[in-house]
Amino acid sequence: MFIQILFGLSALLTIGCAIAVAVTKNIMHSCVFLLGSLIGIAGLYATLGADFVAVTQIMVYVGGVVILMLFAVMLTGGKDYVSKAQNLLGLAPNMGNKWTYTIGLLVSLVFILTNVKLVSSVIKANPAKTFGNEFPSTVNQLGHLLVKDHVLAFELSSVLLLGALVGAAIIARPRKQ
Amino acid sequence: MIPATFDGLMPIVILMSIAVLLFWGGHFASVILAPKKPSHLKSTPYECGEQPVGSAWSMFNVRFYVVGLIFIIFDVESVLMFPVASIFREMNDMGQGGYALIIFLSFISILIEGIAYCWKKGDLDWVKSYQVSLNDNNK
Amino acid sequence: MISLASYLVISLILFAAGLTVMIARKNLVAILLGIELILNAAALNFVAYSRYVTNNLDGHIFSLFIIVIAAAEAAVGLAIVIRFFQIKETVHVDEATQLRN
Amino acid sequence: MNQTVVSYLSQYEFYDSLLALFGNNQGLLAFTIFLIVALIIVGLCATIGGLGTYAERKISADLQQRIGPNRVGPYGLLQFLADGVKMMTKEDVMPFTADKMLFYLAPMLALVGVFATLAVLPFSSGFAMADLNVGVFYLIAISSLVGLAVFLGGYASNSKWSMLGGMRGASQIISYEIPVTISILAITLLAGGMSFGTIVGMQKGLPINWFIFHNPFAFIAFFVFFTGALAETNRAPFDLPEAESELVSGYHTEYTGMRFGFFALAEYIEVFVVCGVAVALFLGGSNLPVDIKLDIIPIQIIEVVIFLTKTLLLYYVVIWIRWTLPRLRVDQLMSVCWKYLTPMAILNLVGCAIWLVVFNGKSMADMVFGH
Repeated sequence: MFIQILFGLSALLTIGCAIAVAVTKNIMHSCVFLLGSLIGIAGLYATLGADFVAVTQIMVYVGGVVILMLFAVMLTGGKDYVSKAQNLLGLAPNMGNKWTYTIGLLVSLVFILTNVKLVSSVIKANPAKTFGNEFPSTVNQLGHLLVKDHVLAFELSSVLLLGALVGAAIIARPRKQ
Repeated sequence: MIPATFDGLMPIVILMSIAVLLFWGGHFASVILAPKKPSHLKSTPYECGEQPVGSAWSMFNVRFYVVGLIFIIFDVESVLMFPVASIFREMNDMGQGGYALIIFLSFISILIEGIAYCWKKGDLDWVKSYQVSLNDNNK
Repeated sequence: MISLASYLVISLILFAAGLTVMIARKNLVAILLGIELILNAAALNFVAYSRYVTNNLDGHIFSLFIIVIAAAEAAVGLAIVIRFFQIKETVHVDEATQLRN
Repeated sequence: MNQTVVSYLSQYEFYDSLLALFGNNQGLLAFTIFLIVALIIVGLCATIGGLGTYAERKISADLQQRIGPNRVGPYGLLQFLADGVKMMTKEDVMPFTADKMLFYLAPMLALVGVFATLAVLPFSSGFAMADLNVGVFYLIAISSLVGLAVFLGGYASNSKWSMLGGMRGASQIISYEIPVTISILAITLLAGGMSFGTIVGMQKGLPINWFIFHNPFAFIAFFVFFTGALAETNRAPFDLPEAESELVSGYHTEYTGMRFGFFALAEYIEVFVVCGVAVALFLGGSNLPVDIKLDIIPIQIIEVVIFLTKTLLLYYVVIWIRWTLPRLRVDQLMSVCWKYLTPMAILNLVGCAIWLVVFNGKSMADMVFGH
């Protein structure tokens, strides 16, 4: 019962905030809504029994990426870069005329129908498994996977992060006179 | 005896809800109890008695971003190290301590390279190397 | 009981929202927000499938590395945005017309 | 596994009769127990936070040879209640230039972030609300909401002081999170798990078994952790985000009334939480000095008392430091973090890993007394 409530809350938070990100005009508010969406996804991970991934999500996104984005918004002026061109609901002129919108609508209809078909076939292929309340620790298994099966990815990710650090520092560093 | 369940998540949700309810409760109490005599002067941002000039949402120095950047890389690396650290003792007991140590140290050594690079390039200094110039933009 | 489909639908909505943000917004930072949403939709799918279909933890590893790469991507992407702003004094995506300066 | 207070209580007989009372609805009973325990813990922590403000003033008065608050209640003990009532009856002023949504949201985020950490705090071996197997990691992750709240509070006010305080606060909090996280990583390595139950369980017995005395690196790691934790909670000598003499009041300059109160409450509870974590990770947590096999509820209460005593002693040290040391400069702050604490923390981590492999998991005490 509790898990359904948690799922409902997280799903509401995720979807509501994701849509809010898309329709908000203020970039700062968008960042905060993104934060809500990411926390909701962490809740969804928790309902899937992925405790470590859920906490990683909070740690990396809430503690890191969102703050970095807020910093970036401040560094690029901190103003609302709102023009009509950014407003989705205002149906800005540079996004196309009525034909493009019609075609877009049709394409998205096809897209949605395909997806519904896909999802329903997935459901048929995997009739809803019922899980008990078992919640095995994923941490130790993840650790063993990281040092055995996926050890190359583990080591290479540190190289990737080193590359990202060096590259981003070179790009962002203020130039000396 | 209850088996290990998702129940561990329940107190987190409860505590978060308590926090939100407490916030709204306190807010509600202050709406009822507090006087409301708004005036324009009262709601100007505080600037030691001067009239505020312009908005505070202005541009900031890039060094804040560089600090955030170094932080996020280290954050992610520590996230990846956590599961390995928590099985380290177990692997050591199984006699694979040397292997785990090599994996762990090679991961950390790359982390150290990152901090050494930033140190050498002066990204860790707050003042010295950061003389922002606008002329550079036109190059 | 919660079914796999509900997670997939949430993931679909997230992906659609991210795509909308990427297409409709002209602010470079907002486009990066959209990318984050899309990456998260993918990661959610991985974890959902690993729970309901494969029953092992490889999906968790995948989403772990997706999170790692998303963080690295955000760091580099935002650095590029900031540099772009220093040069052009704007973060409007249509101003990015040149590869150099 | 996730041990909770419910699964702890379920080993007693009265749990079954309670369960019958709730019509055999496990979930409802668990919810009720969690709600009651959560309210007790929140009440306790709010009182400790409130008394923290009182203690802060009283101790600073002692250190400066003044008397301090002594009007409300005996020895002025009820000062914090008077402060709370005062805050509630103060007018709520919001700058007209402010970002209204974020202005409301920021104190709430701080409160949510701090309260959520209380869920895993190990008050005793049985009475921790939830002993998640990602315990410490969860605690670090969720407490980063506070840094975000500081930044958003500073941003939303749209006042120059607030903005400067918020930027400084956010960059300080995220910077000092690195040495703290790496120090915790060293302890995770030694304990072989992230859950507080595992970590505290490894430190049973006399103080010589505490992780702070496990090896020389862990000893240094404690000080790295404590310094970083002071900075993360914006305590002096790292209270730059709210430095009165330069930034008026930092990120909460524009906050009045109840919302300011919530920021202050969150801050004081966070100091308590951080002290509690330091106690649990390094100073033996709630363990009794003697090994008692008996597992009854009075023992648990003694454990809670031990935990609270250690934590409050550390809390005293925090206040003592605040009124003893002068404030740092921003550049000093950053160089302390990145040039001293972080390399030291990494060194400690490497040292602990090598120690674990070379001495096969033995602590110094094991080697001296030869277990």
